[in-house]
Amino acid sequence: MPGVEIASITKEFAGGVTALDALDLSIEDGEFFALLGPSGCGKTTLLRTIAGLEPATSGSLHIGERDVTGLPPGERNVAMVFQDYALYPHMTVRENIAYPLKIKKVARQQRNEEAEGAGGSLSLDALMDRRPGQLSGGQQQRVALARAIACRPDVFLFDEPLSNLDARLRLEARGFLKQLQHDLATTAVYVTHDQSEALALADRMAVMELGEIRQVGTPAALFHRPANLFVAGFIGSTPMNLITGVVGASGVAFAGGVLPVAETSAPHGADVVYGIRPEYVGLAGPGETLAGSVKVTENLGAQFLVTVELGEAQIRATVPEGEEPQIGDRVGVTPDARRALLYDAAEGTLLA
Amino acid sequence: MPGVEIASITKEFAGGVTALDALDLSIEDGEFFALLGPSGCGKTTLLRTIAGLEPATSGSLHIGERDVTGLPPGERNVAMVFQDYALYPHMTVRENIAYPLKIKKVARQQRNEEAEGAGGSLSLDALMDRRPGQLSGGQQQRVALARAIACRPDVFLFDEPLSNLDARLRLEARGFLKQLQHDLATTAVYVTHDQSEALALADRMAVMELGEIRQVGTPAALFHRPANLFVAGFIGSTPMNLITGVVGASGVAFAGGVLPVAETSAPHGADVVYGIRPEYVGLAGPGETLAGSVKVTENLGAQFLVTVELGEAQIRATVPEGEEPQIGDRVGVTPDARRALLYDAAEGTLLA
Amino acid sequence: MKPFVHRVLFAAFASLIGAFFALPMLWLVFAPFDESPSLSAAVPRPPTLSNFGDLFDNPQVLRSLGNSLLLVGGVVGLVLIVGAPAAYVLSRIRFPGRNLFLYMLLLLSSVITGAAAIVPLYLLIFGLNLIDSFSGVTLALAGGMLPASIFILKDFTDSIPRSYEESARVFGASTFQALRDVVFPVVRPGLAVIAVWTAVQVWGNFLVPFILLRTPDKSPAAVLMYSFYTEGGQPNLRLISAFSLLYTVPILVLYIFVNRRYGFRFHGGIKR
Amino acid sequence: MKPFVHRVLFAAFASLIGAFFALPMLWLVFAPFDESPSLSAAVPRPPTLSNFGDLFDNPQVLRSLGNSLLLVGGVVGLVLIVGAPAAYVLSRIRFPGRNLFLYMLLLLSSVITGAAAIVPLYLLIFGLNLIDSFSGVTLALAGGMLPASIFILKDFTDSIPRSYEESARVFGASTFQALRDVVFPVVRPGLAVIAVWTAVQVWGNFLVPFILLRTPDKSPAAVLMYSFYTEGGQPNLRLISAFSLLYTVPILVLYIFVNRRYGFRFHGGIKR
Repeated sequence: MPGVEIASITKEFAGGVTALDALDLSIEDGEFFALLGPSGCGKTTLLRTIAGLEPATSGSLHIGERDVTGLPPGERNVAMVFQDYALYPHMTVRENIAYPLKIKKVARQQRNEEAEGAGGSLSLDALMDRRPGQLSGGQQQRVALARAIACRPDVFLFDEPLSNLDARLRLEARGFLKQLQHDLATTAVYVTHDQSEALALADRMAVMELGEIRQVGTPAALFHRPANLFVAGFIGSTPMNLITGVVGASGVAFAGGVLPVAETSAPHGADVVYGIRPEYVGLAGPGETLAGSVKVTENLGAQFLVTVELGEAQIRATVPEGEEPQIGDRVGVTPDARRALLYDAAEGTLLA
Repeated sequence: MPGVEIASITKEFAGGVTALDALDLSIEDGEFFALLGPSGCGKTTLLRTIAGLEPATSGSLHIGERDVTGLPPGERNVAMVFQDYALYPHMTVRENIAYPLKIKKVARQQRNEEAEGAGGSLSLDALMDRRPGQLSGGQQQRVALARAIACRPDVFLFDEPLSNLDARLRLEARGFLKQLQHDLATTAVYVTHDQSEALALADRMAVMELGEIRQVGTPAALFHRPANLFVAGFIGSTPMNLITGVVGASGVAFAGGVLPVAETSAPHGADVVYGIRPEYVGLAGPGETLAGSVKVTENLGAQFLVTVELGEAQIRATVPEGEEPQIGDRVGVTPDARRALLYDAAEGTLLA
Repeated sequence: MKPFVHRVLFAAFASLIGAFFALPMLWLVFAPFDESPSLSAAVPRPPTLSNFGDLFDNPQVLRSLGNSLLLVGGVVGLVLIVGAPAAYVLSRIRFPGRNLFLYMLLLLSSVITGAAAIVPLYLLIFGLNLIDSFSGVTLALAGGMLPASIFILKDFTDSIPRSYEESARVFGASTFQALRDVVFPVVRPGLAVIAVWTAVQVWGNFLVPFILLRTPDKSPAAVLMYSFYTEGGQPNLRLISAFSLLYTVPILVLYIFVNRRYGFRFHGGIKR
Repeated sequence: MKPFVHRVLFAAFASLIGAFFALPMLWLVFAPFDESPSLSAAVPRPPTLSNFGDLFDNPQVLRSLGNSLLLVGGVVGLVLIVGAPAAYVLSRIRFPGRNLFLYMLLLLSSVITGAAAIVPLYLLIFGLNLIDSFSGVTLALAGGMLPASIFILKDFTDSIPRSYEESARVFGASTFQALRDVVFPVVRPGLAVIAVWTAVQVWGNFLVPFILLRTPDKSPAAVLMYSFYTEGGQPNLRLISAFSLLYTVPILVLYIFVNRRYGFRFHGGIKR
């Protein structure tokens, strides 16, 4: 299975908007790669450029050994699953799945067999004669997947394929999709604005902002060591605590006290942003050096998210159920110094 | 602050659709009460019935001591925040916030002062002369809140007010909303389809399905002891494991082994559904009685969600980061017997 | 709003519509079968077909209906052939001032088909040497109908997600294949609506054929109707009522046929 | 689609529109100022105003323009006063067969304003004793314009979320207050569009006033235009061209005024 090699791809739209700014990205064979970012960051444009739906203004694109930069979409041997699934309402499920094969001039009988096969592998057997309008959202999504699989592409391109499903189905479809890609071992590029989807699905991922890639790496790497404040704020199901302070001898000093740091190369007196995820902040008795009163507690299920006021700053901590304090309680706050990250206050970049 | 007392409210729409079926519900003074359910469950109809926008077919409704069953919406002294905020595009922020006071014939100067006050408390000072179209989604939401606050209502009614915000903003607005309601100490009824929102915000909540209330209680109660399979499946950020089996001497027997149970009144040989949340399932070495191979692992941030195949069933477990197995690994599964729930397989109700 | 207020408003509205339409329509149904129709609508006793017998004694009657059909066919064909691609392009390409352009088109069209531009139009057709020809009338009518048709068809095309064509292209379909296999089948009900609408407008248009045609034998039914009206000063209500009914039937047939065939379903994409 | 194909299609479309509209429009701009206008559009050398001088010697010219303005005012007023509440009710109340009802209305309207129902219409106006009166013409034209106007206004009202009125009601506003404070300001651009569209249609309508009016002094401009055309067999191109231009100006002025005042902004709700 070939990977995808993107070399200094730039995309400017008419009117001078730069959607992609000299991007370099290398997606490996059989990898499940997620492109994550807020709306307007260029992630969908990048996916469409890989598909050939948007011609790149400059740069080159290889799929495996082939240079596909100038090829039309149909000759790139990719399959795309669109956000709205793009199922044709006037065709049955079977016709929808077989349509790519019809384009490739596969004989009717063979393409119907292949459609049955692809549909069967996604448990669509009973629905083959229905029309898309008669299917539920989850079924439509599986038809779109079956149609992509029937193409036997070199690369799957997914454009937020779960965003039209409701919350419960989305979780199930997520696990299903991950298993499917693992079994097929086909390279996949997956666009999403939902960080939890990217973390859960991807082997590696890129976080984009304003047409640029801000960080590339494994989900664990991006979760634990976001390279800048943008990535830090974007990843994590509860927002990372970001507190502005000054590096001192015992840690980072701010209006509410001193935050512990394991070791740092940041010079004393430097203005930094101290970042720590709520998952790595503990609560203790009010005797701790850092202590404040509880403002809000939010039930997360098996955990609680507790917001504590420290001077003018707020810090959030997740605590196991049963250990949550009451609103107004005075509690101590114990950030895990080894998990703390320091960012340059001016540049927003991670200090090593 | 008065509560809301709903007594056998029924709502039938023209055409015979029963949206609410003889509901009883009692919402207490100053409580933050969430109505949770999938779309079409009647939760929004119930909220609109409380507001007076839908006349009830039968039943009675009290706000505090007042019987408001037959009153028009304007005389119920409630304020509603709509999903689309319902800000008037041709009025400035100030005019929008002051509009309810204008209706109540408050003098111009006084209503402008009150609008400034309500806007100021939500940090809208700099935006008072803008029009809604010039505001971001989060700002629009705060304008809608300010307008509701300026009414000084007996009850706040919220109709999915966070659903038009993006994921990051939604988390911030959630904490903000909870703190605001706590500070104002006004009774609030909050409709949502997002279980994490309901858990995080509510003092108590009701889960609805098909016009009926399936369970009422605190978020913790609903999370730990869902009264039926519908509530069990709906609540929790990762789906509860639900495995069909038969009650035996040592636990619940199914195709893949025996699942441990603490103690149960369910008779031996009964068909049950064994429910346990992934948060309460541990992984261990393959020597355990229950063991299987890992199918999927999903990164949740500081935890991993691991799907293990046990015979024909699958069971999901959340494990701390760093302890996650590889796909294909053989692992032992250790459900926490004290957290296991048994449901009648036919009725879907919790067995005590 | 209280439902009561709603109900009163609705009743008032319904009566108003009734007043405007019911009376003429009733007359149209009853008078043709009346031996001596009057100006009021009354059930004829006994009903008779003799009015139609007298009507068909005039050879121009059937010929004019044939002429009308010919014009309708030509204009509908031209509008669909030119309008559909134009609407598609307008829907898929964004260019500065596109909306202004569309609204200008729409307003222009009412000017063209109204009397405002009838002189320039006459001059144009005269310059093309198409006076007293069906081609000239067809061109003029199609030109007048096209802007609004393009506008409505563009709206239809807008409701087809671009992802339909894009997915077809990723699968390797050519532009033509994507249009034929995916866009056309979905936009077909829209084309049917435009066809019926254009047909009705052309069928009822009096001014353009009246100005551009000279030979009475080429007159469409709308023009003949007018000649019945003025002929001899006093209108012959027997002939007029019978011809009015005859004149209405093809439109009804077309409407019912298209509605049954295409159902006027306005599904753009898949409803969710 | 390749951008190249798009571009070719677009160029073809643009030329087509050009062919249909540019020539008559150019003639309309040049010929009135030409001492001896011909059938082709040519820049007059030197330009002259003498055609207009001759035109104003005919007292009917200004009177007919005044009559047209009177009719436009009446019809636009009636359409807005009746159409806006009707559209609102249709938008907010769902009843079985509502869509069928709307499409029937739309098709009926083209029948009414076309020649099809002109005889029944004449009879109706005759029965109301309104022949040769502006009221009769106004009623007939308004009846013809209303269905399409209601249809378009309903579409506008549909784009106003119900939550606007509902929130006003929860705040204690009466039905009237909610309509005045919230619905009307938002739907105003839609009313402006309908006003311009109705005005253009009425301004250009020839058939209805021609049939329903008797006194030449009551003729609107569209009817007078037609009399210029047939008067004396050979059209007087000098008068016709000057009158055509004069006849076009009010429509342009109205369009520009409304566009500047209301901007034809089609914001229904708040864009997100």
